[in-house]
Amino acid sequence: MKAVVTVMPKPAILDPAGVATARAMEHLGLKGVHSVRIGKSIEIEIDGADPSSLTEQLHEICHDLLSNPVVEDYKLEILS
Amino acid sequence: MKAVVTVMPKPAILDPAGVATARAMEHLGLKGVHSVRIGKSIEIEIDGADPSSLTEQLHEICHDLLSNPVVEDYKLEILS
Amino acid sequence: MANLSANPAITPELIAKHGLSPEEYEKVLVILGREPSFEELGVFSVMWSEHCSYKNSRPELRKFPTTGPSVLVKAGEENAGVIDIGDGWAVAFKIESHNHPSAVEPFQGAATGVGGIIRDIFTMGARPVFLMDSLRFGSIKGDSEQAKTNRRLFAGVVAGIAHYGNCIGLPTIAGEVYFDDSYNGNPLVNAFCLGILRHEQIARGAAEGIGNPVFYVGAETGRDGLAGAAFASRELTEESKADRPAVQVGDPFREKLLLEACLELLATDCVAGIQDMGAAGLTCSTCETASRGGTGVEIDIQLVPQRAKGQTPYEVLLSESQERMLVIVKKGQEATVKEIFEKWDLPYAEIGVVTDDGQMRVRNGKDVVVDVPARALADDGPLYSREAAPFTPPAPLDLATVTQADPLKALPQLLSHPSIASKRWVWRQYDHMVRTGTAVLPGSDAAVFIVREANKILAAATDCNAIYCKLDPSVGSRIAVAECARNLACSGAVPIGVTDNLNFGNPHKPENFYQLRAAVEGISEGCRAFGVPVTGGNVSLYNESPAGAIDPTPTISMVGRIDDIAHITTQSFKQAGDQIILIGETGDELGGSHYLLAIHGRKEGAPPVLVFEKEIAIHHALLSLIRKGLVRSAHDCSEGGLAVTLAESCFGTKFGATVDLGDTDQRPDVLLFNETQGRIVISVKASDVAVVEAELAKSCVHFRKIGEVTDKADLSIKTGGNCYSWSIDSLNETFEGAIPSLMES
Amino acid sequence: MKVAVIQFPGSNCDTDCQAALLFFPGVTAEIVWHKETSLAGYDVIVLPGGFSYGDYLRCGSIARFSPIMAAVRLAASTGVLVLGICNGFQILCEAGLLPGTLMRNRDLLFRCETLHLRVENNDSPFTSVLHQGQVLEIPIAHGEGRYFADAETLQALKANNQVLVRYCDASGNVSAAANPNGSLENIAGICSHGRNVFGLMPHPERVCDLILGGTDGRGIFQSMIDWMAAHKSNN
Ligand SMILES: Nc1ncnc2c1ncn2[C@@H]1O[C@H](COP(=O)(O)OP(=O)(O)O)[C@@H](O)[C@H]1O
Ligand SMILES: [Mg+2]
Repeated sequence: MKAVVTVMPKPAILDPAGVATARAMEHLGLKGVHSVRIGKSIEIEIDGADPSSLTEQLHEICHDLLSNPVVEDYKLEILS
Repeated sequence: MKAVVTVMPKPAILDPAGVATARAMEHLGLKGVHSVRIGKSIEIEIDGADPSSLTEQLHEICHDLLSNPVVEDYKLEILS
Repeated sequence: MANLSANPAITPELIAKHGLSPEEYEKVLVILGREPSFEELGVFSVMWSEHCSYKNSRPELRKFPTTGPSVLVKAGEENAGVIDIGDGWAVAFKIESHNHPSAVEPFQGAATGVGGIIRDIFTMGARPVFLMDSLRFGSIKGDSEQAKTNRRLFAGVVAGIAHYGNCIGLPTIAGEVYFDDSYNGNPLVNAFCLGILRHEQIARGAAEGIGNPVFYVGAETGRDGLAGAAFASRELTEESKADRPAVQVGDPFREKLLLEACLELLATDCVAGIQDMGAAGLTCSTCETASRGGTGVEIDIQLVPQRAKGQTPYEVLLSESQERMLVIVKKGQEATVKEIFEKWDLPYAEIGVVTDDGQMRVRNGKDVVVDVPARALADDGPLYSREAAPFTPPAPLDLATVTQADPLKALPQLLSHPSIASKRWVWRQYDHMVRTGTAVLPGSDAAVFIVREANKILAAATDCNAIYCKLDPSVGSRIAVAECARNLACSGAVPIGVTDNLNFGNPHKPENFYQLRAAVEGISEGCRAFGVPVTGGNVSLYNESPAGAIDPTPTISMVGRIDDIAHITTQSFKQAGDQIILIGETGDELGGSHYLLAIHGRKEGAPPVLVFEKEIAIHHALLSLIRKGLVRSAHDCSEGGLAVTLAESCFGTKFGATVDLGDTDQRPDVLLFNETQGRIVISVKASDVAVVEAELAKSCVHFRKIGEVTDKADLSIKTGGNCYSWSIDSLNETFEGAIPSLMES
Repeated sequence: MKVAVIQFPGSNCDTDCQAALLFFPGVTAEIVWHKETSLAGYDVIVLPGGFSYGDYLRCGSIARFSPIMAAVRLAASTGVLVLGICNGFQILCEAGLLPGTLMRNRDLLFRCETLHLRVENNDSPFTSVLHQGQVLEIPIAHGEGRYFADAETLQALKANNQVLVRYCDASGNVSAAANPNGSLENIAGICSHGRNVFGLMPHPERVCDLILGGTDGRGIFQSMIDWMAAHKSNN
């Protein structure tokens, strides 16, 4: 089974890396960049054919380990 | 317009953060974790209604700035 | 006064939510002569919070000695005190807490704490040169959820400090870390920064010059850290952890640009006043600069660079977004100022003007949303003299109740106690060498830093044994000052100034308020005894968890000066054959010792006695020997007593030591591990022993030759009829391995 | 010898490098702002350590697009000596002036400590006064210093003797235990094919003064000075 977790800084939270990258993009000639936000993409490969039984556990892990709920939101996708 | 770039370490490259995270997941009771790989997810909001004219420019930026082709692959998705 | 209709009505609930008591609100009504606007309520709330107004502690802080011939800017006058160090050079230094933000989000909380203190220093016109950190966590041992949480907090805080300090390029050269369950749920994160400047460069945080434009420079204002000052002035509850907006994210890169831009700007003649936006952000910086300048300041919220769309004036005023400054520019010099900000790619805007009416006036376009006398806000806040509970000094520990532990086992146990064990795991994550001035790296008693541009040698240490302070706050605080001075003396330095961070529980509880008062008095006594001024500091109250208040922790940071490179001394033994001398008399006090805590699980008794006259005589004697070039190494006895000190002097060398404490009927555990104050272990060349002994005798300090440095990596100590011997390698492994192995578990 | 020390936004070892260079008689060292576009007249270019652009995104990834980099590239192509230290090394790799890349340390922690380096090759303008096999004590201070290159690149590096320094123990053994960050084959620094561009993670500028714990960093600067002197007089 494969799952992909995307962890992004919460919208209200400053993302300094995003700000610096947005500026760099503009310097490279890309016009009209409104915002860039940089988060993590985490690919997990795990034994088990039955996603439903794992989903809850994975949500827990997303909340406790993979993201920092104080400053980040996560999205969990089960691919197969 | 919104684009999402996913940058992942190339399969052959050691990803110590992924390895450490896999171990932590197991400590938390998740069984059978084969592999965890950690990359970046970059959300870009940009002016412009016509994605096609931008796509090429964005690919260039993905290649030159957002990823390091020596060790990373990227995927570009144009969302709207 | 036009009020935005979207604003809530001012109700008693809203007032209470802003942390203002009914009496304080009455005061607001008197000052304004009318009901405040919503924005004004917010402004009073943060300005009159403990964090900004020191309303519970200011009467106590007045007891500190703050003057002296070298004091150029006194404590409390500006963002940091300034001390003369000769040849036209001066230092500005200060410590500040970021305890509550670090409890909620350890990485960002600690990082922004470092950012805040660095801004305080360059606001003074000083170039920051080094950092220190003083940290407290609950126990990190074991598998309990609490221990796991404490490890997560510890790892996060250290990474946060490293992130900010390393990125901005300031070495973190010293610090301290203790672990005790009183800090469960409420860790302490105190960060110190020192900067260097020429006398004529001292910048003031005053809005001078009617008609001068007011500039905003730095990061755009966002919704982060909304009303963090008020947050820091409350007890932590489960609810406050859900107080998400209280988390600020630091951007050390922006701060580096801001630092360079401000120093470049201050080197021109364009600046009339400058003030960082720390706690209470834009609000605090405008009314404080106006109050200091005896002027008024008027700004327009709509001109403030903003990160998010649709922020209300209330949010912009109270936001604690990091990396921002307010600059009062001399009229006519705007072009130069803009050029510098543009060079450094910093957002900036002219947001207002200095006025002559003493008002802090905030407009939102055409509407006036705040119109308050600046002085009333900044300087005429409420002051409280809280009730202090009566205190009975603790009885000395009855030794008969302490079973004798085997020293052979007890020493490694002590060395592996996380509070005593090597903190390399911590400082290896800090760049402690950048700026190429660190002559004595972390790991010795005090760090030594050579300030290249000024050709001056500084030393710094930070100390506080909170167990002593818990048992007897007054004695514990005096010891904290003495230990700092002792650590400086061991590195060859004379103290020049102190900054303190008073970390206590809720001051409304009389026993906590007693601790605060006794600590201030103890620190004052200590500073008077050593002849050093308190140049500033920080108060952090309401450090409580559901289990109660933290142990009182009045952290002391002391800065010293060394006159000559040749006087720089470290704690490690230098050569086999050198003779070891113990300066100071060993008593038999085990009360409050780490031996009692780590081996017997007891935190009780009376802390060791401290006699300032003896202590000072010892420091003078040591410094005089150092200046004569007679001292090869010096290391004081602190937690863990003489045995730990001897072991530490062997670590990192290829040497060992053979020590004979002579005929004595004292219990070996008491002799080896008691924490009698004022003791220093030195090593000297064998051929110098006679001179050294004569000098020490002349100084009327107690001393005794106790042994010799050997080239065998063993520590062996003879006392009475017993002889104990340990392999240095195995002790060192215990000492170095303790924290890493706990952190890997 | 006239040295340009490039100051990127976020550089923080720029003045340290300048001060270390000024120890050497006859050397002038100037800080050059990254928005400049010419480096004409400089004999040596130093890209110092620090956190250019906060090291956001990837270390060195944004700095490589700074205006000055075109001039650095031009200078490198004409044989001018270019030295990249720590962040400077990362920038040179990102810019393609050196092969490979520097990744997050194996243990994921920033490490600042003095350790040992073995000089692998002294046939370069940066190591000429050192001996092959000589062990230097030089500090590191980085979170992302794990050198990596693909097999082919590594092969070429070795074939051309471009690996100039490796992490080793006190007696000069290149062992896994002496590798602080997981670098491929303990590589601490490499030079370009033309040998005039050198990047290394350790900080030689931090050990040019005895009072700071050592002078082993001087050899690298001395090599450059001697090489320049010989080179200039040959011209
Ligand atoms: N958090 C820290 N950051 C930097 N250095 C630290 C830290 N904690 C401890 N150290 C360093 O480790 C050494 C030992 O610290 P400590 O046991 O508190 O010494 P002492 O008992 O002499 O006060 C000192 O050099 C100190 O500066
Ligand atoms: Mg000490």
